[in-house]
Amino acid sequence: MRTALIHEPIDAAALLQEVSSHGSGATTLFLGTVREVNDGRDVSGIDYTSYEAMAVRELAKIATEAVEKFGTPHVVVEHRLGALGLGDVSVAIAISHARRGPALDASRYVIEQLKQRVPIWKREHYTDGTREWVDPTRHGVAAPSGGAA
Amino acid sequence: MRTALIHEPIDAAALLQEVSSHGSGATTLFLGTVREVNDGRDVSGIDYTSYEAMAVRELAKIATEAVEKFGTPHVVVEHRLGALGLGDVSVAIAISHARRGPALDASRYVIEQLKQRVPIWKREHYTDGTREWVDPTRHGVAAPSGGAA
Amino acid sequence: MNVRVLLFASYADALGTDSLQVDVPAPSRVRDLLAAIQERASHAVPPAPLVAVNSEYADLDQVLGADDEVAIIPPVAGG
Amino acid sequence: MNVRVLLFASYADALGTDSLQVDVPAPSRVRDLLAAIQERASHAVPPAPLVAVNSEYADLDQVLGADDEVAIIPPVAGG
Repeated sequence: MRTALIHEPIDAAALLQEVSSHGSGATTLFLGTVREVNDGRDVSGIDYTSYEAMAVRELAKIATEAVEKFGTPHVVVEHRLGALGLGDVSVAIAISHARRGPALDASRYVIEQLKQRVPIWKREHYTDGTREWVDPTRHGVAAPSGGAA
Repeated sequence: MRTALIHEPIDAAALLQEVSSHGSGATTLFLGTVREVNDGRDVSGIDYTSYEAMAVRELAKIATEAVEKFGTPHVVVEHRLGALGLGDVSVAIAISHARRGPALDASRYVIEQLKQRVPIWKREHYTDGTREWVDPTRHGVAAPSGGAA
Repeated sequence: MNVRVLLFASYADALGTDSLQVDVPAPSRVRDLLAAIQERASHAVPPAPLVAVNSEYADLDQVLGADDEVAIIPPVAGG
Repeated sequence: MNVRVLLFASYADALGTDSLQVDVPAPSRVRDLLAAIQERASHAVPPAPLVAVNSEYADLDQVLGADDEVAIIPPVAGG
Protein backbone atom coordinates (compact mmCIF):
# COMPACT_ATOMS: atom_id res chain seq x y z
CA MET A 1 0.00 0.00 0.00
CA ARG A 2 1.26 3.47 -0.85
CA THR A 3 -0.38 6.87 -1.11
CA ALA A 4 1.14 10.18 -2.16
CA LEU A 5 0.44 13.74 -3.14
CA ILE A 6 2.73 14.63 -6.01
CA HIS A 7 3.56 17.74 -7.97
CA GLU A 8 4.77 15.96 -11.13
CA PRO A 9 2.79 14.12 -13.80
CA ILE A 10 1.38 10.76 -12.68
CA ASP A 11 2.96 7.69 -14.33
CA ALA A 12 0.01 5.30 -14.62
CA ALA A 13 2.10 2.48 -16.12
CA ALA A 14 4.44 2.62 -13.13
CA LEU A 15 1.49 2.29 -10.74
CA LEU A 16 0.25 -0.78 -12.61
CA GLN A 17 3.70 -2.26 -12.30
CA GLU A 18 3.79 -1.41 -8.60
CA VAL A 19 0.61 -3.35 -7.76
CA SER A 20 1.35 -6.32 -10.00
CA SER A 21 1.68 -9.63 -8.19
CA HIS A 22 1.63 -13.29 -9.17
CA GLY A 23 -1.11 -13.73 -6.60
CA SER A 24 -3.40 -11.31 -8.44
CA GLY A 25 -5.96 -12.29 -11.06
CA ALA A 26 -7.40 -8.80 -11.54
CA THR A 27 -5.92 -5.32 -11.64
CA THR A 28 -7.93 -2.10 -11.80
CA LEU A 29 -6.73 1.37 -12.59
CA PHE A 30 -8.87 4.47 -12.11
CA LEU A 31 -7.71 7.77 -13.57
CA GLY A 32 -9.34 11.14 -12.99
CA THR A 33 -8.57 13.58 -15.80
CA VAL A 34 -9.22 17.25 -16.49
CA ARG A 35 -12.12 17.50 -18.88
CA GLU A 36 -12.87 20.36 -21.25
CA VAL A 37 -16.45 21.10 -20.21
CA ASN A 38 -17.90 21.37 -16.71
CA ASP A 39 -21.44 22.59 -16.03
CA GLY A 40 -21.58 23.83 -19.59
CA ARG A 41 -18.50 26.04 -19.27
CA ASP A 42 -15.37 25.58 -21.38
CA VAL A 43 -12.48 24.66 -19.10
CA SER A 44 -8.88 25.42 -20.07
CA GLY A 45 -7.18 24.01 -16.97
CA ILE A 46 -7.46 23.36 -13.23
CA ASP A 47 -5.28 24.39 -10.28
CA TYR A 48 -5.31 21.77 -7.53
CA THR A 49 -4.45 22.92 -4.02
CA SER A 50 -4.54 21.05 -0.75
CA TYR A 51 -4.15 21.13 3.00
CA GLU A 52 -1.26 18.78 2.45
CA ALA A 53 -0.51 17.72 6.02
CA MET A 54 -4.09 16.56 6.43
CA ALA A 55 -4.64 15.27 2.88
CA VAL A 56 -1.64 12.96 3.19
CA ARG A 57 -3.10 11.45 6.36
CA GLU A 58 -6.64 11.18 5.02
CA LEU A 59 -5.46 9.50 1.79
CA ALA A 60 -3.43 6.98 3.80
CA LYS A 61 -6.45 6.27 6.02
CA ILE A 62 -8.65 5.59 2.99
CA ALA A 63 -6.09 3.23 1.48
CA THR A 64 -5.72 1.43 4.81
CA GLU A 65 -9.50 1.04 4.99
CA ALA A 66 -9.49 -0.43 1.47
CA VAL A 67 -6.70 -2.84 2.38
CA GLU A 68 -8.64 -4.06 5.43
CA LYS A 69 -12.08 -4.06 3.81
CA PHE A 70 -11.13 -5.82 0.59
CA GLY A 71 -8.21 -7.94 1.76
CA THR A 72 -5.44 -6.93 -0.60
CA PRO A 73 -2.24 -5.02 0.23
CA HIS A 74 -1.88 -3.96 -3.42
CA VAL A 75 -3.42 -0.49 -3.23
CA VAL A 76 -1.54 2.54 -4.61
CA VAL A 77 -3.05 6.04 -4.83
CA GLU A 78 -1.45 9.19 -6.18
CA HIS A 79 -3.10 12.61 -6.36
CA ARG A 80 -1.43 15.39 -8.27
CA LEU A 81 -1.40 19.03 -7.14
CA GLY A 82 -0.60 22.22 -9.05
CA ALA A 83 -1.60 23.52 -12.47
CA LEU A 84 -3.06 20.83 -14.73
CA GLY A 85 -4.07 21.12 -18.37
CA LEU A 86 -6.82 19.40 -20.34
CA GLY A 87 -6.46 15.64 -20.30
CA ASP A 88 -3.91 15.65 -17.49
CA VAL A 89 -4.33 12.94 -14.87
CA SER A 90 -5.25 14.37 -11.45
CA VAL A 91 -5.65 11.12 -9.53
CA ALA A 92 -4.67 7.50 -10.11
CA ILE A 93 -5.83 4.49 -8.11
CA ALA A 94 -4.20 1.14 -8.90
CA ILE A 95 -5.37 -2.01 -7.15
CA SER A 96 -4.75 -5.68 -7.69
CA HIS A 97 -6.52 -8.60 -6.03
CA ALA A 98 -6.82 -12.34 -6.47
CA ARG A 99 -10.39 -11.83 -7.74
CA ARG A 100 -12.10 -9.21 -9.85
CA GLY A 101 -15.05 -8.43 -7.59
CA PRO A 102 -13.04 -6.99 -4.70
CA ALA A 103 -10.60 -5.26 -7.09
CA LEU A 104 -13.50 -3.41 -8.73
CA ASP A 105 -15.21 -2.66 -5.40
CA ALA A 106 -12.00 -1.37 -3.84
CA SER A 107 -11.35 0.99 -6.75
CA ARG A 108 -14.80 2.52 -6.38
CA TYR A 109 -14.46 2.73 -2.60
CA VAL A 110 -11.21 4.67 -2.79
CA ILE A 111 -12.38 7.25 -5.36
CA GLU A 112 -15.72 7.83 -3.58
CA GLN A 113 -14.07 8.27 -0.18
CA LEU A 114 -11.34 10.47 -1.65
CA LYS A 115 -13.94 12.79 -3.16
CA GLN A 116 -15.76 13.10 0.15
CA ARG A 117 -12.92 13.35 2.63
CA VAL A 118 -9.56 14.43 1.27
CA PRO A 119 -8.97 18.18 1.64
CA ILE A 120 -8.11 19.04 -1.95
CA TRP A 121 -9.68 21.92 -3.85
CA LYS A 122 -9.69 22.87 -7.47
CA ARG A 123 -9.98 26.19 -9.19
CA GLU A 124 -11.15 25.86 -12.77
CA HIS A 125 -9.86 28.23 -15.44
CA TYR A 126 -12.29 28.90 -18.25
CA THR A 127 -11.55 29.82 -21.84
CA ASP A 128 -13.24 33.21 -21.27
CA GLY A 129 -10.45 34.11 -18.83
CA THR A 130 -12.49 33.71 -15.64
CA ARG A 131 -11.74 31.19 -12.90
CA GLU A 132 -13.72 29.72 -10.05
CA TRP A 133 -13.38 27.38 -7.08
CA VAL A 134 -15.35 24.19 -7.67
CA ASP A 135 -17.98 23.49 -5.02
CA PRO A 136 -19.54 20.03 -5.48
CA THR A 137 -22.09 20.76 -2.72
CA ARG A 138 -23.77 23.43 -4.83
CA HIS A 139 -25.16 20.76 -7.18
CA GLY A 140 -27.95 18.25 -6.76
CA VAL A 141 -27.03 14.60 -6.38
CA ALA A 142 -28.02 13.80 -9.95
CA ALA A 143 -25.89 16.50 -11.57
CA PRO A 144 -22.33 15.87 -12.72
CA SER A 145 -19.96 17.60 -10.34
CA GLY A 146 -16.30 18.44 -10.41
CA GLY A 147 -14.08 19.16 -13.36
CA ALA A 148 -12.35 15.80 -13.22
CA ALA A 149 -14.00 12.42 -12.77
CA MET B 1 -15.12 1.46 -29.67
CA ARG B 2 -12.80 -1.38 -30.61
CA THR B 3 -12.58 -5.03 -29.65
CA ALA B 4 -10.02 -7.62 -30.63
CA LEU B 5 -8.66 -11.08 -29.98
CA ILE B 6 -4.90 -10.90 -30.14
CA HIS B 7 -2.05 -13.36 -30.02
CA GLU B 8 0.62 -10.93 -28.81
CA PRO B 9 1.10 -9.33 -25.38
CA ILE B 10 -1.50 -6.68 -24.51
CA ASP B 11 -0.16 -3.10 -24.32
CA ALA B 12 -2.24 -1.57 -21.50
CA ALA B 13 -0.66 1.88 -21.84
CA ALA B 14 -1.64 1.98 -25.52
CA LEU B 15 -5.25 1.16 -24.62
CA LEU B 16 -5.33 3.99 -22.08
CA GLN B 17 -4.05 6.31 -24.77
CA GLU B 18 -6.66 5.03 -27.21
CA VAL B 19 -9.63 5.89 -24.97
CA SER B 20 -8.26 9.23 -23.79
CA SER B 21 -10.40 12.22 -24.69
CA HIS B 22 -10.67 15.82 -23.56
CA GLY B 23 -14.34 15.15 -22.90
CA SER B 24 -13.52 12.47 -20.34
CA GLY B 25 -13.17 13.05 -16.62
CA ALA B 26 -12.66 9.41 -15.66
CA THR B 27 -10.79 6.50 -17.21
CA THR B 28 -10.92 2.91 -16.00
CA LEU B 29 -8.67 0.03 -16.93
CA PHE B 30 -9.40 -3.55 -15.98
CA LEU B 31 -6.72 -6.19 -16.46
CA GLY B 32 -7.16 -9.92 -16.00
CA THR B 33 -3.87 -11.64 -15.21
CA VAL B 34 -2.70 -15.22 -14.80
CA ARG B 35 -2.39 -15.93 -11.11
CA GLU B 36 -0.18 -18.51 -9.48
CA VAL B 37 -2.78 -20.33 -7.40
CA ASN B 38 -6.27 -21.44 -8.43
CA ASP B 39 -8.46 -23.65 -6.23
CA GLY B 40 -5.40 -24.40 -4.12
CA ARG B 41 -3.34 -25.72 -7.04
CA ASP B 42 -0.06 -24.14 -8.15
CA VAL B 43 -0.47 -22.80 -11.66
CA SER B 44 2.51 -22.42 -14.00
CA GLY B 45 0.65 -21.04 -17.01
CA ILE B 46 -2.60 -21.02 -18.98
CA ASP B 47 -3.41 -21.80 -22.62
CA TYR B 48 -6.28 -19.68 -23.91
CA THR B 49 -8.23 -21.02 -26.87
CA SER B 50 -11.34 -19.70 -28.55
CA TYR B 51 -14.03 -20.19 -31.14
CA GLU B 52 -12.61 -17.10 -32.74
CA ALA B 53 -15.27 -16.35 -35.36
CA MET B 54 -17.93 -16.27 -32.65
CA ALA B 55 -15.81 -14.73 -29.87
CA VAL B 56 -15.00 -11.76 -32.10
CA ARG B 57 -18.69 -11.14 -32.68
CA GLU B 58 -19.71 -11.67 -29.06
CA LEU B 59 -16.98 -9.31 -27.78
CA ALA B 60 -18.09 -6.64 -30.23
CA LYS B 61 -21.71 -7.09 -29.13
CA ILE B 62 -20.78 -6.62 -25.47
CA ALA B 63 -18.80 -3.47 -26.24
CA THR B 64 -21.69 -2.12 -28.31
CA GLU B 65 -24.06 -2.79 -25.42
CA ALA B 66 -21.70 -0.91 -23.09
CA VAL B 67 -21.50 2.03 -25.49
CA GLU B 68 -25.30 2.23 -25.64
CA LYS B 69 -25.99 1.51 -21.99
CA PHE B 70 -23.40 3.89 -20.52
CA GLY B 71 -23.27 6.53 -23.22
CA THR B 72 -19.60 6.66 -24.10
CA PRO B 73 -17.94 5.59 -27.37
CA HIS B 74 -14.57 5.19 -25.59
CA VAL B 75 -14.62 1.44 -24.98
CA VAL B 76 -11.68 -0.75 -26.00
CA VAL B 77 -11.39 -4.45 -25.18
CA GLU B 78 -8.59 -6.84 -26.05
CA HIS B 79 -8.44 -10.52 -25.10
CA ARG B 80 -5.25 -12.46 -25.62
CA LEU B 81 -5.13 -16.07 -26.82
CA GLY B 82 -2.32 -18.60 -26.74
CA ALA B 83 0.14 -19.67 -24.05
CA LEU B 84 0.36 -17.19 -21.16
CA GLY B 85 2.70 -17.27 -18.20
CA LEU B 86 2.26 -16.09 -14.60
CA GLY B 87 1.39 -12.41 -14.41
CA ASP B 88 0.64 -12.13 -18.12
CA VAL B 89 -2.39 -10.01 -19.02
CA SER B 90 -5.18 -12.09 -20.57
CA VAL B 91 -7.79 -9.36 -20.98
CA ALA B 92 -7.77 -5.57 -20.90
CA ILE B 93 -10.83 -3.30 -20.79
CA ALA B 94 -10.20 0.45 -21.14
CA ILE B 95 -13.09 2.89 -20.85
CA SER B 96 -13.33 6.64 -20.50
CA HIS B 97 -16.41 8.70 -19.72
CA ALA B 98 -17.25 12.25 -18.71
CA ARG B 99 -18.12 10.95 -15.23
CA ARG B 100 -16.70 8.29 -12.95
CA GLY B 101 -19.93 6.42 -12.13
CA PRO B 102 -20.67 5.21 -15.66
CA ALA B 103 -16.96 4.55 -16.34
CA LEU B 104 -16.79 2.22 -13.33
CA ASP B 105 -20.14 0.59 -14.12
CA ALA B 106 -19.20 0.02 -17.76
CA SER B 107 -15.93 -1.66 -16.81
CA ARG B 108 -17.74 -4.10 -14.55
CA TYR B 109 -20.43 -4.72 -17.15
CA VAL B 110 -17.93 -5.66 -19.83
CA ILE B 111 -15.89 -8.09 -17.70
CA GLU B 112 -18.99 -9.79 -16.25
CA GLN B 113 -20.60 -10.23 -19.68
CA LEU B 114 -17.32 -11.36 -21.21
CA LYS B 115 -16.97 -14.07 -18.57
CA GLN B 116 -20.50 -15.31 -19.21
CA ARG B 117 -20.75 -15.13 -22.97
CA VAL B 118 -17.53 -15.04 -24.93
CA PRO B 119 -16.47 -18.50 -26.13
CA ILE B 120 -12.95 -18.60 -24.75
CA TRP B 121 -11.56 -21.49 -22.76
CA LYS B 122 -8.49 -21.93 -20.68
CA ARG B 123 -6.39 -24.93 -19.84
CA GLU B 124 -4.35 -24.44 -16.71
CA HIS B 125 -0.91 -25.99 -16.43
CA TYR B 126 0.12 -26.90 -12.91
CA THR B 127 3.58 -27.07 -11.40
CA ASP B 128 3.13 -30.84 -10.90
CA GLY B 129 3.04 -31.26 -14.68
CA THR B 130 -0.72 -31.88 -14.99
CA ARG B 131 -3.11 -29.65 -16.90
CA GLU B 132 -6.86 -29.19 -16.89
CA TRP B 133 -9.64 -27.25 -18.65
CA VAL B 134 -11.14 -24.68 -16.30
CA ASP B 135 -14.89 -25.11 -15.76
CA PRO B 136 -16.33 -22.17 -13.78
CA THR B 137 -19.74 -23.92 -13.59
CA ARG B 138 -18.31 -26.62 -11.33
CA HIS B 139 -18.00 -24.11 -8.49
CA GLY B 140 -20.57 -22.55 -6.21
CA VAL B 141 -21.39 -18.89 -6.73
CA ALA B 142 -19.43 -17.88 -3.66
CA ALA B 143 -16.23 -19.66 -4.64
CA PRO B 144 -13.47 -17.97 -6.62
CA SER B 145 -13.47 -19.33 -10.14
CA GLY B 146 -11.11 -19.13 -13.05
CA GLY B 147 -7.36 -18.81 -13.07
CA ALA B 148 -7.40 -15.17 -14.07
CA ALA B 149 -9.59 -12.42 -12.61
CA MET C 1 -28.86 -33.90 -44.16
CA ASN C 2 -25.27 -33.59 -43.02
CA VAL C 3 -24.55 -30.92 -40.39
CA ARG C 4 -21.07 -29.75 -39.52
CA VAL C 5 -20.47 -29.62 -35.76
CA LEU C 6 -17.55 -27.81 -34.13
CA LEU C 7 -16.11 -28.99 -30.83
CA PHE C 8 -13.85 -27.07 -28.48
CA ALA C 9 -11.69 -27.43 -25.40
CA SER C 10 -12.79 -30.30 -23.12
CA TYR C 11 -15.41 -31.52 -25.61
CA ALA C 12 -12.86 -31.70 -28.42
CA ASP C 13 -10.51 -33.62 -26.12
CA ALA C 14 -13.28 -36.00 -25.02
CA LEU C 15 -14.30 -36.80 -28.58
CA GLY C 16 -10.75 -36.76 -29.94
CA THR C 17 -11.65 -34.31 -32.71
CA ASP C 18 -12.55 -30.67 -33.19
CA SER C 19 -15.33 -31.29 -35.71
CA LEU C 20 -17.93 -33.89 -36.66
CA GLN C 21 -20.26 -34.43 -39.59
CA VAL C 22 -23.59 -35.57 -38.15
CA ASP C 23 -26.39 -36.99 -40.25
CA VAL C 24 -29.86 -35.89 -39.12
CA PRO C 25 -33.24 -35.87 -40.89
CA ALA C 26 -34.28 -32.59 -42.56
CA PRO C 27 -35.83 -30.66 -40.91
CA SER C 28 -34.16 -31.14 -37.52
CA ARG C 29 -33.87 -28.94 -34.48
CA VAL C 30 -30.82 -28.31 -32.32
CA ARG C 31 -32.17 -30.80 -29.75
CA ASP C 32 -32.35 -33.53 -32.39
CA LEU C 33 -28.74 -32.94 -33.37
CA LEU C 34 -27.70 -33.07 -29.71
CA ALA C 35 -29.53 -36.38 -29.29
CA ALA C 36 -27.65 -37.77 -32.28
CA ILE C 37 -24.34 -36.63 -30.79
CA GLN C 38 -25.30 -38.19 -27.44
CA GLU C 39 -25.79 -41.52 -29.23
CA ARG C 40 -22.33 -41.33 -30.74
CA ALA C 41 -20.54 -40.03 -27.69
CA SER C 42 -22.55 -40.36 -24.53
CA HIS C 43 -20.94 -38.77 -21.46
CA ALA C 44 -18.43 -36.78 -23.52
CA VAL C 45 -20.92 -33.95 -24.02
CA PRO C 46 -23.71 -33.10 -21.55
CA PRO C 47 -27.34 -33.54 -22.74
CA ALA C 48 -28.05 -29.76 -22.92
CA PRO C 49 -24.84 -27.82 -23.55
CA LEU C 50 -24.66 -24.26 -24.84
CA VAL C 51 -24.98 -24.30 -28.61
CA ALA C 52 -24.23 -21.72 -31.27
CA VAL C 53 -25.51 -21.81 -34.82
CA ASN C 54 -23.46 -19.78 -37.30
CA SER C 55 -21.60 -18.04 -34.45
CA GLU C 56 -24.75 -16.99 -32.53
CA TYR C 57 -26.09 -18.59 -29.38
CA ALA C 58 -29.14 -20.67 -30.28
CA ASP C 59 -31.87 -22.39 -28.30
CA LEU C 60 -32.75 -26.05 -28.44
CA ASP C 61 -35.75 -25.49 -30.68
CA GLN C 62 -33.92 -23.68 -33.46
CA VAL C 63 -34.43 -25.40 -36.80
CA LEU C 64 -31.24 -26.35 -38.61
CA GLY C 65 -30.41 -26.13 -42.30
CA ALA C 66 -27.83 -28.23 -44.11
CA ASP C 67 -25.38 -25.34 -44.44
CA ASP C 68 -25.50 -24.37 -40.78
CA GLU C 69 -22.36 -24.59 -38.71
CA VAL C 70 -23.22 -25.74 -35.21
CA ALA C 71 -20.82 -25.27 -32.31
CA ILE C 72 -21.11 -27.09 -29.01
CA ILE C 73 -19.85 -24.62 -26.42
CA PRO C 74 -18.21 -25.91 -23.22
CA PRO C 75 -18.54 -23.69 -20.13
CA VAL C 76 -16.75 -20.51 -21.12
CA ALA C 77 -13.79 -19.35 -19.07
CA GLY C 78 -12.44 -16.19 -20.65
CA GLY C 79 -10.94 -13.25 -18.84
CA MET D 1 -6.07 32.03 24.36
CA ASN D 2 -4.86 32.55 20.82
CA VAL D 3 -5.77 29.80 18.33
CA ARG D 4 -4.16 29.49 14.91
CA VAL D 5 -6.74 29.01 12.14
CA LEU D 6 -5.87 27.84 8.61
CA LEU D 7 -7.97 28.91 5.64
CA PHE D 8 -8.00 27.38 2.17
CA ALA D 9 -9.30 27.88 -1.33
CA SER D 10 -12.48 30.02 -1.47
CA TYR D 11 -12.33 30.79 2.27
CA ALA D 12 -8.76 32.07 2.02
CA ASP D 13 -9.78 34.21 -0.98
CA ALA D 14 -12.83 35.57 0.85
CA LEU D 15 -10.85 36.55 3.93
CA GLY D 16 -7.79 37.65 1.97
CA THR D 17 -5.45 35.47 4.02
CA ASP D 18 -4.59 31.81 4.52
CA SER D 19 -4.34 32.00 8.30
CA LEU D 20 -5.78 33.88 11.29
CA GLN D 21 -4.93 34.17 14.94
CA VAL D 22 -8.24 34.17 16.83
CA ASP D 23 -8.57 35.07 20.49
CA VAL D 24 -11.11 32.92 22.37
CA PRO D 25 -11.58 32.24 26.09
CA ALA D 26 -9.98 29.07 27.48
CA PRO D 27 -11.62 26.58 27.41
CA SER D 28 -13.47 26.99 24.12
CA ARG D 29 -15.08 24.54 21.75
CA VAL D 30 -14.87 24.46 17.97
CA ARG D 31 -18.31 26.10 17.80
CA ASP D 32 -17.09 29.05 19.93
CA LEU D 33 -14.15 29.58 17.59
CA LEU D 34 -16.46 29.49 14.56
CA ALA D 35 -18.72 32.11 16.21
CA ALA D 36 -15.70 34.36 16.75
CA ILE D 37 -14.71 33.97 13.09
CA GLN D 38 -18.28 34.75 12.02
CA GLU D 39 -18.08 38.03 13.98
CA ARG D 40 -14.91 39.01 12.17
CA ALA D 41 -15.90 37.85 8.72
CA SER D 42 -19.60 37.18 8.39
CA HIS D 43 -20.66 35.64 5.07
CA ALA D 44 -17.09 34.72 4.08
CA VAL D 45 -17.32 31.39 5.95
CA PRO D 46 -20.57 29.48 6.49
CA PRO D 47 -21.78 29.07 10.11
CA ALA D 48 -21.02 25.32 10.27
CA PRO D 49 -18.22 24.42 7.87
CA LEU D 50 -16.14 21.25 8.04
CA VAL D 51 -13.37 21.73 10.59
CA ALA D 52 -10.18 19.84 11.27
CA VAL D 53 -8.15 20.09 14.46
CA ASN D 54 -4.52 19.06 14.09
CA SER D 55 -5.22 17.47 10.68
CA GLU D 56 -8.18 15.36 11.82
CA TYR D 57 -11.85 16.09 11.17
CA ALA D 58 -13.41 17.38 14.39
CA ASP D 59 -16.98 17.99 15.54
CA LEU D 60 -18.36 21.28 16.82
CA ASP D 61 -18.13 20.24 20.47
CA GLN D 62 -14.45 19.38 20.46
CA VAL D 63 -12.59 21.35 23.14
CA LEU D 64 -9.63 23.37 21.87
CA GLY D 65 -6.22 23.92 23.44
CA ALA D 66 -3.95 26.88 22.79
CA ASP D 67 -1.51 24.82 20.70
CA ASP D 68 -4.18 23.34 18.44
CA GLU D 69 -4.10 24.11 14.74
CA VAL D 70 -7.64 24.50 13.43
CA ALA D 71 -8.42 24.29 9.72
CA ILE D 72 -11.66 25.49 8.17
CA ILE D 73 -12.32 23.13 5.28
CA PRO D 74 -14.25 24.36 2.22
CA PRO D 75 -16.26 21.74 0.31
CA VAL D 76 -13.61 19.31 -0.92
CA ALA D 77 -13.23 18.73 -4.66
CA GLY D 78 -10.38 16.28 -5.17
CA GLY D 79 -10.17 13.64 -7.88
